[in-house]
Amino acid sequence: MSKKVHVQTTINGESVDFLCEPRNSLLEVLRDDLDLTGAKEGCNNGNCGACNVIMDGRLVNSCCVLGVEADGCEITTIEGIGSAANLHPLQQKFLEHAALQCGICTPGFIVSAKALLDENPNPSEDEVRYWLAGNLCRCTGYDKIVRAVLDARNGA
Amino acid sequence: MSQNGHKVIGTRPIRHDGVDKVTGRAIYGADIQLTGLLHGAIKRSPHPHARIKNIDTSRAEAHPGVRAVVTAHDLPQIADKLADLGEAIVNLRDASNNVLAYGKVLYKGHAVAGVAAINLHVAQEAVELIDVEYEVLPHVTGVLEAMEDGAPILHEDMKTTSMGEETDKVSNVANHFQHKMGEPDDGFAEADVVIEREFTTQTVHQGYIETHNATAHWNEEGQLTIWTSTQGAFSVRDQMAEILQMPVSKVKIVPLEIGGGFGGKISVYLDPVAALLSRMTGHPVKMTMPRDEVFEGTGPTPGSYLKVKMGATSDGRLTAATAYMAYEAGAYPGSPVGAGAGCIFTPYDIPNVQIDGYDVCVNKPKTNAYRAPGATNAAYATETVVDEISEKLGVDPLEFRVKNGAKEGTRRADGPVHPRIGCIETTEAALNSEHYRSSLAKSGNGKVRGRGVASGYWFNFNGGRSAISVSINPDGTINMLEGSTDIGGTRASIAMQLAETIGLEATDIKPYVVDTDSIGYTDVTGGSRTTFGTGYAAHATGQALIREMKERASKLWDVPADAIDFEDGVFSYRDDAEKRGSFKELASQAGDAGGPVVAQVSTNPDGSGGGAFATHVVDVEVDRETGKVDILRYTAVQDAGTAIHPSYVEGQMQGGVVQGIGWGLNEEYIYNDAGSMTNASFLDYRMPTTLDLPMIETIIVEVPNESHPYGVRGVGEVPIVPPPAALANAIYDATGVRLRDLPMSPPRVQKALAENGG
Amino acid sequence: MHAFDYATPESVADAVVMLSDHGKNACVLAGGTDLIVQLRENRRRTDLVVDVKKIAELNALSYDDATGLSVGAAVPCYRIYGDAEIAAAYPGLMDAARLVGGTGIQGRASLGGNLCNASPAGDTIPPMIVLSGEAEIAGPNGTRRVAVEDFCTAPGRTVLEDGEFLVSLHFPAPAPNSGAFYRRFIPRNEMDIAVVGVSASVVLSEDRSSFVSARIAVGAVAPTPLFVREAGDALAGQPVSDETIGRAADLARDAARPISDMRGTAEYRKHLTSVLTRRVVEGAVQRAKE
Amino acid sequence: MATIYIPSLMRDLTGGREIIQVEGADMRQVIANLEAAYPGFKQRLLEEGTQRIKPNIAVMIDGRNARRILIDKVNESSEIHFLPAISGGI
Repeated sequence: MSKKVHVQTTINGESVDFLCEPRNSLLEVLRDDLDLTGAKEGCNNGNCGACNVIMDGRLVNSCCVLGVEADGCEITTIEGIGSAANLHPLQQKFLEHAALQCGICTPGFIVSAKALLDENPNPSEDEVRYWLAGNLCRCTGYDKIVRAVLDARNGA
Repeated sequence: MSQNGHKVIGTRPIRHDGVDKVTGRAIYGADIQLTGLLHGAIKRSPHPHARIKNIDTSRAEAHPGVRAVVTAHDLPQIADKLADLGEAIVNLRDASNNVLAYGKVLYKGHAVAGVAAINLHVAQEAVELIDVEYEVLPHVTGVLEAMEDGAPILHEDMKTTSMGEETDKVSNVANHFQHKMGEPDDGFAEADVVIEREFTTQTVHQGYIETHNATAHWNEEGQLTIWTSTQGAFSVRDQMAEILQMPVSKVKIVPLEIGGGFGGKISVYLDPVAALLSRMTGHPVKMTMPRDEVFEGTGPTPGSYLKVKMGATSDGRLTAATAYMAYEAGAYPGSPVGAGAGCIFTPYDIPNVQIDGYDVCVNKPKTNAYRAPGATNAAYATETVVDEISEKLGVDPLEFRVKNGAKEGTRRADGPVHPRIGCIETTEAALNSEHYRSSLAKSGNGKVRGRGVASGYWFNFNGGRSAISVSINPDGTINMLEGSTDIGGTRASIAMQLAETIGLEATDIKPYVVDTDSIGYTDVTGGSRTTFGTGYAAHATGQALIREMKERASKLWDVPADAIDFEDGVFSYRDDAEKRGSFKELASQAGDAGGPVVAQVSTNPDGSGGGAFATHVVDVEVDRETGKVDILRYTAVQDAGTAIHPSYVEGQMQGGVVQGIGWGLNEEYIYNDAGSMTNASFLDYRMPTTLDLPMIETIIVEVPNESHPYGVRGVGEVPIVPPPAALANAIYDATGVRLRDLPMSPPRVQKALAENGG
Repeated sequence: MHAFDYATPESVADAVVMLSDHGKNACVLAGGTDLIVQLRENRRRTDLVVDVKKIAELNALSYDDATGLSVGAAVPCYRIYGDAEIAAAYPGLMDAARLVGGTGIQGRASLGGNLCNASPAGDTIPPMIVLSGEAEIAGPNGTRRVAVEDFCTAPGRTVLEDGEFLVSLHFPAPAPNSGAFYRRFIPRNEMDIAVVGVSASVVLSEDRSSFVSARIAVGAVAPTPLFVREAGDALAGQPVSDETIGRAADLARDAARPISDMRGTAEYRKHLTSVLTRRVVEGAVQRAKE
Repeated sequence: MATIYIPSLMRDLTGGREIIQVEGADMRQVIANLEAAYPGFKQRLLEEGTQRIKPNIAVMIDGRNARRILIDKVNESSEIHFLPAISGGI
């Protein structure tokens, strides 16, 4: 084990400090040290998007980021996007469109879709499909997910 | 109010667990945190077939931070014994040896040891320090090669069995069975067109996004608790009790949310290892499986070889069919060839049929169920041959299917007779669909387009055991405890059936999936049984509650219980219009007349009431130069009996279609000469992405199931069955070349086109 | 993943010192989308990860139509295609930058990282070659420049010596009547490694009827991304026609020396090289005419 | 009398006969009577020394899965099939 490093970040608007080994990914830190288990591990190599978070305004796979790299960064996870009492329009549309089955990929999809709508509030179906191609879902066949994102465009 | 006079059934309420899942709060297996938690990792075999000569764990044990190391020698030795666990038959010795290899490793990725350490990285470091000495043996990974004389033998004591009879020849063929009806030779003699073709399919994985996980705590009193993601908590409990040779009463399984299963999360892999490591350390131990180990160390569905022959008269009647089906079981016996054989000709009414099935061991992971196990391989063969026959006869392929379609009273090749089914209705709905009636525009970019159709059948396993326990709150809402883990929205579909029965809203029911100590035995969420079987229990629970509420009303109103009616959600006394009240109104007083209102119900319906049928239509565009196939439009038609929550029925259909598309076009385990899978990642095991698909159109046909109070038919599995064949038929329509090997990946398609001048 | 230390130098000089001190036991982290996965899967091992993202030069991105484009080695793909002016001037490079991994990967992955990873199939390398890119390298002996086509030496290996690292990439301004294009073939439509990737840049005559010059590069058909000089040279001075483009495609195919692996057989890759080269040159010509 | 469809691979016990009529009010009696008429079925169908069907064989009565413990009732018009049990679940 190497020495742990002190990291200062802002996560979901709150200032958060943590200690981690350099080899710990941001995903590990979020899940194991900060109890933010909404980001999921599906592949641990950037190919499924289940762990996606927004880091300094950019969508990233948190499994492909070291925890130490988050120093000084602002991070938004699924826990920072809406709450049960105040759902984000994307979350509401995912529910209305039944855009989830098992739900394991859902946080990653919602985080990714939010990053899309932040950048492009009115994407076409092709743009939605292109942007979300790095998020794998094995249950839905994507149909209802794409519809939910399209339906969230104006409200988001 | 939906169609058919239902108030809740057929509507689309927001699922009860939805908010937790869109906000990231839902707790899946790997999300659990416990005090003093240790982390585990598995040492796996680099060889597909080898004798284990020695395992030296001393370096790993000495590694700082390591708390325990376990091998097969720490597992009880179990006799060769078949057990009926849930809905599947398992040889307990094989199940144990698959968890940790004993004596021999039988596939690359076979687990040989486990480690518990203070964190995952240390556990992984320790895995590298376990020294295993192997004597490498010749291996075999192909089903036909494994059946040849002189093939490397996986199990030196295994002889082929056949309907209870054991032959005396040692072989990789674990089982041969046969279904025979009529005289196929006579049938072929009557036929004017006879087509016989060979097909191959490759090993494919369920590809659930959540990897396997198990967290075990074996406390000092000998009580074992496991938190895990599983399709069947009780099945896990049974497997743990058998593999660890401990009483069922000492095992509690807590099913957390499950991130997909599709048949692949029934067997235990990590759970017994985590349990042993916990017993050795006194701490809870968490294990999660990396994605590459999910591919190489769990149970995919098999590659197969099929030869199918079918004959029809010139007026378009099928007269005979035969099938030779050899399926890879993987390392231990038990492929889904039996299920495949039960499905292969079942959408058709054919008087003369013979089916021979072979279950064959090969040096690959032990195969497992995957959505309509065995049926997709089978339909790829049959539906391609049917397409060829239709073409030869010059008839529309869907009209041919309608004319020869199975219906109530048709005898299946494996013997039983169909009850009321929706085979012909489904095919007719496809025939009349806007998609099928539309014409396919030509491509403007030099590529070629085609349309294909195919049908499929899945029996839907028997209803199975389900238990439900409810308590009524004073506000009339109901807490509903159930044992069926919810993979795709079954909390909602079960709660809706209870709500319908007692005249409440779906939101009045609060469903909870609970642990094995808190509810009666419930079979796995699988086999398309949950909305049918546990829904059946929900209906029975509603009936029990109505009876109990009538008793309470009789006390409150001082009238005889049998003079109280329940209609449209209202209890009323026949002889006095004043004495009436809704379920909710009565609930607020019912507790005063006999304590809290509760009900516990368990059911085990003795059949599924006939299977599910699907017919699919697909338009493709083929790039002749590269062999790439793109999907332009897809319509799936299916009989759902009664759609409880139509959005989730559509979702099952769309999800099954897309898994079938992946299987048809790109997914496969690619093995090298060393018997090693070369594409064990989501990058190289190419499951479809958003960009590979159009919207998937759905048409739900409702031919009510006479064996269910609301007419429900299981819907989850059959939609994966037709896609590969529908795609093959569409590729043929586009190019004039028939593909008979899966996957129909670009290199295969390009080669076939180049060789056939298509 | 084995343990390592982590450092964030803020100047090129500091980074050179750290890397020189550790030699082969240090590695450079920019976007990290390859490196972190390789470390996790034990395909690489290191004692020190040097994160170069805090060095100003590695984050610089500039373009003007006289001197061309400079891209710091750690600039992520999204910043490159997110700049409208750069995207318009180098569409061939954008073709590749937009398809490295998923959107999440593009939030981190850089051209510099793609080049230093030296995969034969690295998507951005063929377009960097045909755009006459140069790599600026810093090391104990100062800085040096190497043409992108000479940068990779074997799968996973580059010209970088111990203590050296990539600072930036430089591309000349596009010539008038020029166009560039990149296409890869993959079985899916996204999220894949190229079975074959081909890039071409062309300069057309004033009347756009003939080629003044052309450069063609092919990925995933040799141990390194392959600059097929002769295929481009064969177009120079020739009319724009199916025949001349077909000849260039034949030359590219003949130059390809692919292996058979699980992504495709050698035969299929050679076939695809020809098909894609034709399509890519046609695409580049189309862009040159726009 | 219930009608038993003999699987092709068990017809060695019935001299090739495909369909057998057997008396019995439940499966236990049916199998006892079948054994009496055509010895060998018990050994092929039942776990040694028990009244349970072997786990790798399934009994269907009128298209419905019968219980392994042979308690299912059988009537005059019942059709009984012995099938290979479907595995692949575990």
